[in-house]
Amino acid sequence: MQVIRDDGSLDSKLDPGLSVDEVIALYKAMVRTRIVDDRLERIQRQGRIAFHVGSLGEEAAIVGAAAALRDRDWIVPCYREVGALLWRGYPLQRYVDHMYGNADDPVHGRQMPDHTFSRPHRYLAVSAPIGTQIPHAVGLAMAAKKRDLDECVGVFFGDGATSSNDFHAAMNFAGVFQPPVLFLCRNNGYAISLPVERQTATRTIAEKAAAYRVPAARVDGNDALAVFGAVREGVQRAANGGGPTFIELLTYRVGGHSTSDDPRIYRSEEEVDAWRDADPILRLRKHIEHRDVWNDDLDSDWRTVCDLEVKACVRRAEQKPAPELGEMFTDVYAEQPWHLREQQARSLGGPRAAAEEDES
Amino acid sequence: MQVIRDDGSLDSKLDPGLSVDEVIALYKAMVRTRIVDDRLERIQRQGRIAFHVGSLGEEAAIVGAAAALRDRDWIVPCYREVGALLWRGYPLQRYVDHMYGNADDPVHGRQMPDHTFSRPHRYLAVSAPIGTQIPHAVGLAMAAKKRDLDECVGVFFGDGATSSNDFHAAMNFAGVFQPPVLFLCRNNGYAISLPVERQTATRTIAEKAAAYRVPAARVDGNDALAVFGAVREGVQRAANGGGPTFIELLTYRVGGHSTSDDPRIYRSEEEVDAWRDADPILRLRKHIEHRDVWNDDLDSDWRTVCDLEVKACVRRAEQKPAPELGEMFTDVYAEQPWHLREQQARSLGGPRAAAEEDES
Amino acid sequence: MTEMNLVQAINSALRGALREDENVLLMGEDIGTLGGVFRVTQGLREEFGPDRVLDTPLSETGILGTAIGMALHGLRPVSEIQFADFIYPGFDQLVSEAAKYRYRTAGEFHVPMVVRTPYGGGIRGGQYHSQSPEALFIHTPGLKVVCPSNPYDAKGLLLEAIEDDDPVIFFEPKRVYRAVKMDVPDTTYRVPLGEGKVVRAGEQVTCLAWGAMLYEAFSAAEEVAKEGVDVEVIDLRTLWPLDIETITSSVKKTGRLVIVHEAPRTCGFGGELVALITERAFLHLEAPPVRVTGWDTPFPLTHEREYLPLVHRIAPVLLETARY
Amino acid sequence: MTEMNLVQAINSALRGALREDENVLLMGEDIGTLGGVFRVTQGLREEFGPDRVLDTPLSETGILGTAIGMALHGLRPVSEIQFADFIYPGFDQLVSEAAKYRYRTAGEFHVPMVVRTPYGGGIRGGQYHSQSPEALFIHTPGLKVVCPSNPYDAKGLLLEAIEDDDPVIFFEPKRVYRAVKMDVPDTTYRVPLGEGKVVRAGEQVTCLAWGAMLYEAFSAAEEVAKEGVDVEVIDLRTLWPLDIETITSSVKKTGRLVIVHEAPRTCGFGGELVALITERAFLHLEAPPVRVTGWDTPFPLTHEREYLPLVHRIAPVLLETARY
Ligand SMILES: Cc1ncc(C[n+]2csc(CCOP(=O)(O)OP(=O)(O)O)c2C)c(N)n1
Ligand SMILES: Cc1ncc(C[n+]2csc(CCOP(=O)(O)OP(=O)(O)O)c2C)c(N)n1
Ligand SMILES: [Mg+2]
Ligand SMILES: [Mg+2]
Repeated sequence: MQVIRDDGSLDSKLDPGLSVDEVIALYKAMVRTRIVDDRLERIQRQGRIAFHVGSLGEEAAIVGAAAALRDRDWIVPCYREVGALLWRGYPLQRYVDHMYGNADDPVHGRQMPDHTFSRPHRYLAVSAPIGTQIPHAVGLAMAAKKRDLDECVGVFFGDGATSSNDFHAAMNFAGVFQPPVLFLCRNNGYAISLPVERQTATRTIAEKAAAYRVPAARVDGNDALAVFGAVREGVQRAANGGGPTFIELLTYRVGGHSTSDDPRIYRSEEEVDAWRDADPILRLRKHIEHRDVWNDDLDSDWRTVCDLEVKACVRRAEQKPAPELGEMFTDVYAEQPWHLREQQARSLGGPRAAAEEDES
Repeated sequence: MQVIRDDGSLDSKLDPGLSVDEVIALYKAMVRTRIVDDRLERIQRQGRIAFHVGSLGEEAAIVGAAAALRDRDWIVPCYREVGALLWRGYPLQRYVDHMYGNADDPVHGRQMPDHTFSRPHRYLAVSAPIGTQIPHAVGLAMAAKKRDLDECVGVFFGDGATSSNDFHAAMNFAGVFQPPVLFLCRNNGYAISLPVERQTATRTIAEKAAAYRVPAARVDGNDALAVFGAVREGVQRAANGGGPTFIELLTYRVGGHSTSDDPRIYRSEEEVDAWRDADPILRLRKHIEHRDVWNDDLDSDWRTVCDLEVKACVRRAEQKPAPELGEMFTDVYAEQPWHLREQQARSLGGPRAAAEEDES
Repeated sequence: MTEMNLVQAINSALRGALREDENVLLMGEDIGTLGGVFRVTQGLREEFGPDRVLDTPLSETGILGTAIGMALHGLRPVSEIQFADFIYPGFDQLVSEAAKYRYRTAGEFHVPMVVRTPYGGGIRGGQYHSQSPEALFIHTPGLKVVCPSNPYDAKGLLLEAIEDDDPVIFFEPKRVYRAVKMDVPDTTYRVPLGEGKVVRAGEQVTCLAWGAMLYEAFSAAEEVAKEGVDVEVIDLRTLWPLDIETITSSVKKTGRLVIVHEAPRTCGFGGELVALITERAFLHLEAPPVRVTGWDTPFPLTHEREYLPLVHRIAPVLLETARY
Repeated sequence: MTEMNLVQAINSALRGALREDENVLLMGEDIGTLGGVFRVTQGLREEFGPDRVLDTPLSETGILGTAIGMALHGLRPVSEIQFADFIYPGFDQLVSEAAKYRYRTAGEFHVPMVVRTPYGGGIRGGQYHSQSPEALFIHTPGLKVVCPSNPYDAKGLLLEAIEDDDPVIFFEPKRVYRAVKMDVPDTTYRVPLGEGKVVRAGEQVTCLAWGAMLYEAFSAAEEVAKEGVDVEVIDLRTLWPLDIETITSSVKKTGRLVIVHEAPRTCGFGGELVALITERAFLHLEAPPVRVTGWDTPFPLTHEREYLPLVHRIAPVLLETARY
């Protein structure tokens, strides 16, 4: 399914009917996500942060889907969806502080970079194990249903995650209990080095949903409006008590899996180049230019704004100290039990403090 | 798919072409399985064995499938398929000894009843966790393929097992690696108390196979010849390098889940009665009577033979002593390490031996 | 007060929690229509309906994974895993997700869930219906682990666990399910987590046990009392976080420690208890702390009474330790 | 002899096994075309083809479950789990199936498989790329657990593990992967399982460590040597079944024991080691055996060097113990 035609016009049958302002907001958010991504990748390469996992080429799938969810809906992320969190107004400074694991990192430096979360933004917590978040989304949606709330849940995951235990369990529970959940599968062609053709034998990912009797759609994930339309439809189904929807967002991971990866080992430049041409940001830009509400000046202005913003955040993040050592020992439980009190005391006091200095 | 018509004649298009001797052998094996089952259930109710899990009503699905596999093919059981093991010539005495966990139990009383296995019969080991055997079957078949052997693997599991992690992983690996494996799903309507309609939202189990691009068939599991035909076709596909096949065997668990279960709590007598009428043994008997190669006398003779055989086995099993205590400590590893040697010594010697007497 | 066995007391706790807090809900395999394979949830689906007592598909990953999602939304799901032996398919959700959610969100999210599961041997359940995997969960920071031995404690601890804001693994000694009866209040009283209980005061040896083995430890203590050895028996009740005070002061008094558990010996909780106490009361120890445990084999069937650390294995060790 | 780091030594072991035994095959995520995320299997798919070096779908259940099936057929699969933290989705297959298959068939079937997995902290991997879950496997009867500290041992132990007829979990200290180089024979030599190694002889304190922490223990021993404290450092190499002889006799000599491990303290292998030695050498102990370990929290990122039991935490404990 594709909505934006090559010339930037829309397929009127599929046009989700966004206003100019809405489309521009979507475009701007995608660009901002890309610029943040670029910057983080660059500073990672300079060794200033430990790691980054980006969304280059997948911005339409991520931001487009987030835009189609309502504020009261929950987002359950995989790890590439910070664009969705920023879309919801999460402060960029907070994100960059997290990337540095500094004293203002909301998770006190306990997690690897790109492990975001935010209750106010109804955005659950990234964790590294693949697939584990999918049943959480189903449970969250079951809870919303039980409490008779008009909320639904959108859960992101990759093509690789469809092989996980959790995908299977979550899809089956969704089929059986019919909660208001949207399965948003970013099929970006790879799970690290494994191409999706060797991840599973099916021709599409979407057809897996039938095994759980969950209705499915398959859309061009590089077409922000197609993504928006499909997700909005799923939200409506969910809100009307129609239960779960599965959406395959066909896209491509243009960058490496993460900054630790070297994709040249397992795929050709030509393959990547073809997808560069299908860039989701270029595509949406064509549309807003076609609508005559965007031009080069506006574009470079916006890019400058984003660039300055992220650079300022980085600058500030770098000046902040590390989190307190004591924060290593809290939040294991609601109240700190005796053994962690003891361990914290042991860690902070004694001959270690001195020895530590020489160490690093 | 059904092969035996109500009058006992065959649908000639689907007739798998078994000789009279072959059909009679199949029938006799099903009857023998039923009689063994009955007897074990009875002695369990008398408290003479701890537990039994039977196959009442599922004999066609089990023995029919086993008959369609070749001797060199592997059977990977769930826990209701002792009929398949007996079909392969496993000594009944050995099975009954196992049911008693006595000194001649091949597993030395280490496992619950009905946890059989036999390498000579190419029959893997029953284990209780649901679904775990399914990837074993895929791995076994991958090994056969790698070694270029003309072997395939038939793995049994229930409708409930399709919800397990292992089912999903195994099916996906089978789709990707295309080993010669047959997934034999006994859809007997229940997973303990949960009806299959609440196990999953799909209308059939067979349609799940499409999610892994594994070809599937759905047959009347109470029609031994339909089962035979479908499984034989799967064997041929596998032997010809055509990879995996999924077969849903539609049947019904007429008895309780096991001797520990009381099915009256969760289903009606009427429901069960309807399925009693669809008895797979009656159905096959109608066919051989239709062929004029069977009659009441032959039938009651055979039943008497089976009954005497199992009673004799039970009698002998009851006379055998318990396994040696020392057998608790072997076979944890190929060689017994120091800590198990010590534990065995401690368990056998000392003041315990005496105290033990008072205890029981 | 009503005389209840363990099954009834747990049922009573669940009923009380369901009545008092609409956020509580139960889920698991066969817990609804059937009332659970041990009938622990009998009658609850009838009283509270299928939206609060969910019969789930056969997937521990699904049960525990969706329970986490519900808990993140503010419900208080109580999941049943049919046998502790079948918790492993959902193990990842417990150790990677439930246990770490609070820490990895600095408390912004937390997972108030309880996982009830019958554990242990003695019912002729063989390898897969007899295991005692508590050590795996005690080793996982972020989880609490509870194991009552009797109906009164079970009800009070379960109610407390459901109210607790952290994930609690609640092990139920299935061997005791119908074997012990006692008067249990009809109210929704609480027994706090983290408090052990001295069930027999004594001066010469401290014996730690929990769940089904508590009775064996107790009987062994009574038995050796006849030979003049005075054993203090402590029921841990909460395995983690442990009631370190009660235990340490007991051992400081007796100077001798025997630990009893069903799980395999190696890397079981007994080893941890020995280490903890040796660290804290080394100079008080007059004999080596010892463990009477399940053997390092899979759980067997025919010889299960030889596998389990029953009275006949405990009593001689108490004697030896007292006379060391 | 070739100078190799740990990655190269393991690669060399795998290559040797693949060459010498056609039953050996490798499987795992990203191990083929990519050569593994740590490049441990680099070049092997090219040399041995995709039928012997399998890139699998993203499923630890699938990897371990099918590996068991292959092993039951007589192959010797060596699976890679990309990080030890991701072994939990396949945990059930290891503890319920691989570990128990021999026992539950009285030896008629067995599962000769190896599971290689990088473990431990120190590479800024945070909660999910730093864990050390060895205790869970040591607690499971039927599994063997190996953890080499250096290239020579790694190659020899891995070759032995592949030949072993029981399932072996082979933990690779990823912090050491490229940090240590040494001469390694080009032959397929073996280092037997179950044998620890005294890497520094000493008279006053016995210090047990393995994997990456061995270096920390060793350095701490050197450090306290300057203050006149003479520490014997033992590299366990095989964690289970343990080399009980070497350890016990060392402690009988020194009377003092310090154990170092990265895993969380509670119910870690350290507790078991304390218990084992206290049982066997109680009257020789002149100080309480102590543990220097990871804390009982999820593995953190920023403060990982505070979480790990590095030299600066070990040395003071060695001193205290020596002077107790
Ligand atoms: C259970 C588990 N196994 C392995 C990994 C290592 N790993 C991290 S990301 C990844 C690939 C994920 O691919 P996909 O789901 O397609 O998401 P994408 O990265 O393409 O967005 C793997 C194998 C993991 N994180 N968790
Ligand atoms: C992992 C796991 N969870 C739960 C159980 C308990 N249990 C035993 S049999 C069973 C139902 C299995 O149903 P199905 O797969 O349909 O097989 P059937 O008994 O109908 O042949 C359950 C839930 C188990 N054995 N393993
Ligand atoms: Mg992907
Ligand atoms: Mg069934």
